[in-house]
Amino acid sequence: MSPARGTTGWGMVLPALAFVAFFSLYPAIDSFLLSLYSEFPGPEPAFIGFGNYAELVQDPVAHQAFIVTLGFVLLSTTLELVLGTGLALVIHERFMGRGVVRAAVLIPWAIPTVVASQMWRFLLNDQYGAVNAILFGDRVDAYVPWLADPWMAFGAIVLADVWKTSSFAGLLILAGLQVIPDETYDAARIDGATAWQRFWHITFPLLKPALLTALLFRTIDAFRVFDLVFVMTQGGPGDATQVIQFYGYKTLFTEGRVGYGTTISVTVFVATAMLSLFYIRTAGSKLLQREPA
Amino acid sequence: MTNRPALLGGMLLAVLGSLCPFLWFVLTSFKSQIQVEAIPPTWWPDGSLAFYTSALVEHRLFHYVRNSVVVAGATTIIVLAVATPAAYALARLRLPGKAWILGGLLCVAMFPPIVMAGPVWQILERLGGLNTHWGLVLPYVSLSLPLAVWILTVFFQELPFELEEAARIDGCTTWQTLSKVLLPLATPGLFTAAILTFIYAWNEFFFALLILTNPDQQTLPVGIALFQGEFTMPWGEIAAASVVATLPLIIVVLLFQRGIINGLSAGAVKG
Amino acid sequence: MTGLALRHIGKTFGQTRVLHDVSLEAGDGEFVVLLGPSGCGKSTLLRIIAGLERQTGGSVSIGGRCVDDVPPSERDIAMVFQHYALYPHFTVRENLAFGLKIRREPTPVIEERLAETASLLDIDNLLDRRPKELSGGQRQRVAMGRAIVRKPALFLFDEPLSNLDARLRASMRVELKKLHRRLGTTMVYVTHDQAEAMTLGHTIAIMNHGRIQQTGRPDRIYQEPGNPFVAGFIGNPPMNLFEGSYRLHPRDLEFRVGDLTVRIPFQAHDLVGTESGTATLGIRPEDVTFDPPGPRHVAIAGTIDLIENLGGDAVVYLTVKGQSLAARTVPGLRQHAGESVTAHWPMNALHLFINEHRVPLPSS
Amino acid sequence: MIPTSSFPTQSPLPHRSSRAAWFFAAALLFNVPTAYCQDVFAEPPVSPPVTLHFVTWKADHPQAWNEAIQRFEEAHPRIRVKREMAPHSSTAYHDLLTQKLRNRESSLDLFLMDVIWPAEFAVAGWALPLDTYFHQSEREKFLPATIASGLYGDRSYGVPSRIDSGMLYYRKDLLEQYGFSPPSTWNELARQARTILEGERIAQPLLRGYSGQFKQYEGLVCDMLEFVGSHNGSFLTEDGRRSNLTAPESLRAVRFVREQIIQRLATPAALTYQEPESLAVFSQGKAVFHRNWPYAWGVANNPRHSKIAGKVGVTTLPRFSEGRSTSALGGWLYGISAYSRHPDKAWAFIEFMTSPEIQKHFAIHASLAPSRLALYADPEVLRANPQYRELFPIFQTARSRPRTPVYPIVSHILQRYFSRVLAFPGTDIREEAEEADAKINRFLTLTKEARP
Repeated sequence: MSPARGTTGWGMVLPALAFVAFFSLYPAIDSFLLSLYSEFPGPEPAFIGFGNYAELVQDPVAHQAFIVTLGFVLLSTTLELVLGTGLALVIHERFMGRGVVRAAVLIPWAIPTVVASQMWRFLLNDQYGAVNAILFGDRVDAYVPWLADPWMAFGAIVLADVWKTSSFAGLLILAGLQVIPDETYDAARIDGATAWQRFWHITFPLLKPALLTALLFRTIDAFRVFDLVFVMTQGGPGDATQVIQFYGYKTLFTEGRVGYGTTISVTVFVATAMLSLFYIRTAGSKLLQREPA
Repeated sequence: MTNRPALLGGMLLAVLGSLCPFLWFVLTSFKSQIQVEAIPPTWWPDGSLAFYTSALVEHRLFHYVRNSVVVAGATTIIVLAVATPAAYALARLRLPGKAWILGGLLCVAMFPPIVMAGPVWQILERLGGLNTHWGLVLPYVSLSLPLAVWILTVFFQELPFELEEAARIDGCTTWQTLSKVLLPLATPGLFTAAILTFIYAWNEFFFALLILTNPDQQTLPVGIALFQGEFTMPWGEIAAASVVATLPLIIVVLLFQRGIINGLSAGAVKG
Repeated sequence: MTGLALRHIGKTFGQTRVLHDVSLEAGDGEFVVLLGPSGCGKSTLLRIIAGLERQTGGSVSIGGRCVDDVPPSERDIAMVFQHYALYPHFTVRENLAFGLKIRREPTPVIEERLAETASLLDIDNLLDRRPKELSGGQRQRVAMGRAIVRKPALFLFDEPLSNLDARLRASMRVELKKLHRRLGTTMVYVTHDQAEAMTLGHTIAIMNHGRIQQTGRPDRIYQEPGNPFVAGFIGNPPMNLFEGSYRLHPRDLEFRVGDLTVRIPFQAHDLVGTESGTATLGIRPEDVTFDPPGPRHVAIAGTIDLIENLGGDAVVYLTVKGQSLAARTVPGLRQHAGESVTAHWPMNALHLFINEHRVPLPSS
Repeated sequence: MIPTSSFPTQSPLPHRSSRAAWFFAAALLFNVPTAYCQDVFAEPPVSPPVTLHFVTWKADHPQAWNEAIQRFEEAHPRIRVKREMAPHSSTAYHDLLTQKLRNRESSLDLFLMDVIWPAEFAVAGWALPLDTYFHQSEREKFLPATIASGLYGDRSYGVPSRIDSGMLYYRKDLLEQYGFSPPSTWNELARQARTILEGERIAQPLLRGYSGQFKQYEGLVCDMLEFVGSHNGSFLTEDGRRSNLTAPESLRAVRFVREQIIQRLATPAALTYQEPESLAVFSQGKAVFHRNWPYAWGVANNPRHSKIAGKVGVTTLPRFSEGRSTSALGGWLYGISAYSRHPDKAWAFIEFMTSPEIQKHFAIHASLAPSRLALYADPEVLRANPQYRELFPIFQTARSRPRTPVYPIVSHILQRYFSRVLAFPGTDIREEAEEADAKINRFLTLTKEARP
């Protein structure tokens, strides 16, 4: 390629890199440095190296939060990917009123998380919540205080997240579906493949890059889940829904323990990066490797 | 094309699953205060519009909607303008270390926004960006760029190379190739990225709460969150506000999804 | 003069060498066909000419001007792609005009060229359609039109007919030939189809494994293939090739493969080699007959395995002394599959290759 | 005078000057209009009328607030007040306000401050000591508990805007029907509730004995303080240096809540309740007893919100037989930012807003219980809020949550402890209390070391 084209290439990438450098990378590095300073704000923050990380390793609250988060990430991303694929397959079809269906499917995601979380809190209320009304009708004595039980409260935040963001995964997967040529399906139909076989042997492999993208970005987001817990449960009952990022928030913002709070967030980052790397390794890093033919 | 009953079933399930919880909110918004917290819940509302009056007049809902449209719109436009060339270069041009750039973007996207809020707040304070819309747009752009770049990169990679080569022989510069030949073909990708970005900016709460404390600038999520009183939970007003605030989004989605369909048919590039 | 000259072109992709020292010339107005099996490097060579790839060695001149550092758009070329690469979001008219608009040609010029090209290719009535509303043949025409409308000094075709059905391909071939005669522009045409190569090219360059195997007029290549690859690649069905050993005798050469022995009159001094070694002997199926032998004919008895009747002629597959042999003959052979027959060929129709090179045999 | 110790205001590196260069570069890169760049270096011109920036929440009675501020601006024509809106949740409000203070936002002059924050704000150097403005003679005119909540060390950092404290609401009709007078001890409350529930089993199968706030959030600390305190227990020792959760009185109170309140009278659903949900249960007629703040009186007696309007009684919270009634103190104080450039004008605003006239205005038009003693004898106030006669004694029992600069940390540890023992009935209360004790002690020690 001639040098001129190389310059153009850099010119094209540079604005994006500049934005990210100033408003994401620099804050990230700044935070990392902060995590190396004494966890409790004294008169002067003292450099303590990885002292905060050492404390984190021994912090039972953090351990619990981490396990809750991991469970949330695995459960919600799996469900969202499965439902998202289903949604994508549905709205990919051509039928009358597809636009309306598409808009309907996107509604959950278009509702701000803070509002959607309030809505689920409202729906799951033990007395005047719709979920109880639908399940038990007028038998109020059977009504369940969903958010009072530690396990059901955990299930509730997963449910709310899945409801809200499956369509995000669906859109990403839809984009992937659109580049699969129709002939591929026709060929498979001629070969006598059933709908399921067509999906499993043709759609799924060709969809892999899109699925990987969806999985990666959902994982990244799920690891940082915050609004949902903040609004719905405040981490309760008994820290059963306290995800790591909410713990980080409380430490950093409410308690003002800047060093330790940042340490928690940096750890979230490391965990996310590790899980993402694992996904990329397992699912194939085609996207990262592909070069112009 | 595939079997109709399954499609119909899936469609119904998708629509019902997505809408039902929200429909409860719609019903709630037309209830009277005492009905909202009735035990057991009542299904059919009185048809009271009190919550709408309260949300629209007392809480100035439209003003928040307008702010959100401005912020989300500006974010989307800037993200597309910045992400498209970057994605094109990453997908098609030979850049040393492009895998690193893509990986790095992903990596940056992993950093929890909560911990970035402090430094971002300080940057904006220096730039005079606190309590301004552009001050919110800058971090939004940065935070939604990685996803947009990824989506568009995947999309550009799927477009046939021949078209680009034809364009180069026809005398297009790299920018012309992108704008005149590839962009029209990448519309599904562009619209997908646009919807994702717009809704991200529309939904974002945390930065908006920190950066905008002046009620004149506050966006919708903050606005609705502030409906909550010290000891009161105005479900009815929140429900009414959500219903009103979702309408522009439905319009945006209806407009954008048309783009996805159009792009789809144009995407049939091969033989 | 607007010819093309390639000098010592080499190309590597990473560790893989796809082109080795390729040199080729095309005179002004010449139609050069690059012919070879897939993966032989012919398309890469074409893309290097176009400037879409940069060669790793050697140079390209178009019209006497070295264009190594000239971007594709300024090489004064046009290219027709295998999948046509029509811009799907433009109408035919816009597709044709795009290259001119980008070059800021004045509108009247564009209009005029457009009309000219459309009538030349008989696509006037398609101008407002989009590519997906066109048939394969129509897309093909539009793709060519897009090249023609620019009036380039050099046309490049990358297997342009490979996506068409056989009949359409044959008729497009004829049109292309006419078109070339009308335009008189230098053209380089890549294909793996020897019929296209034979009918279209003034010159054919046969490529294999990144090297040009032989360059020449179609009839020369057919009659005097330079090596066993070319011999086997050109001709339908392909030339019968026997790989065996030879021994030199004072007045002739003895070629053996299995039980089959052929003695060929030969002047020993013609051979720059040793007394004996391995060799490849070829005979075209169309040179094998079942008629009574003439003078200087070789006659061998064999068994018929299969007869393919193609209407105008027939291909007979037989086994002679343990070797397979194909013969093309007129239909109406008396014998049937499984029966024995005597095959003949004139001695001067034999092709002998030693060390991968053609060894000229004395003509009759 | 500004105390020297403070929270780290930002990253200790890189230094400010190099940062300025960074931002200048950023400004150039993003083509930010130069006016903004100048802002980085130059002080904005001070225009003659001063604008005070006041961080507050969106009021439940916006009209009353607008009017009060308008009256202030009329009285002080050279001062404008611009309100910045934060969420109404105490925690979310705290986080936003401290973010601004941590970054020394100088445009910020005034804020409302929850009664639990003065210690934190004082040690961090965020709140201006008000001793020079807020004289002893004036302080004596307020409810003592509210004044105490604004103190840290021997300095005052906040002026009480009103008073809030926990109280027991009950169903007057049901108690009368069963011949009970309002309970004075928790055991009595439990007994009465059980009797009423038993009696109403057929007519009102869903009736609960008690409704309070037991979700894992700040309110849980208030509710638990009332149980523990009325059992002669406390969260911290007398001197405030050590955690006191493992004291037998504290443990027994917690056990009572788990076994009697959550598992029997309130049902575990209370683990999801903040004030609105718990009040809804009561005002829908589904609870005999209800613990809440003064505002609940108005709601429970408003037919638009309540099915039991007119059937509501209110009294001091019960005690254990060996303790005395304890009511958690809530409410908001006015404070001045240590970084304010207009402290005198800010004080003028506070003085105005906490004046008898304005407190009276709020009591009448916004049902905010005055922090000034005298207003409880004011006929106009009492006409608008007849319940103040009954509430006034309750306000006297109000008790602060621990006053420590690390209150947010202590509160989180308490919330986790209480929520765990209530939500997981199998946990060992003593073990959990020991764990919480250890953690609280650790931070209390750290504060002492950090103190100048």
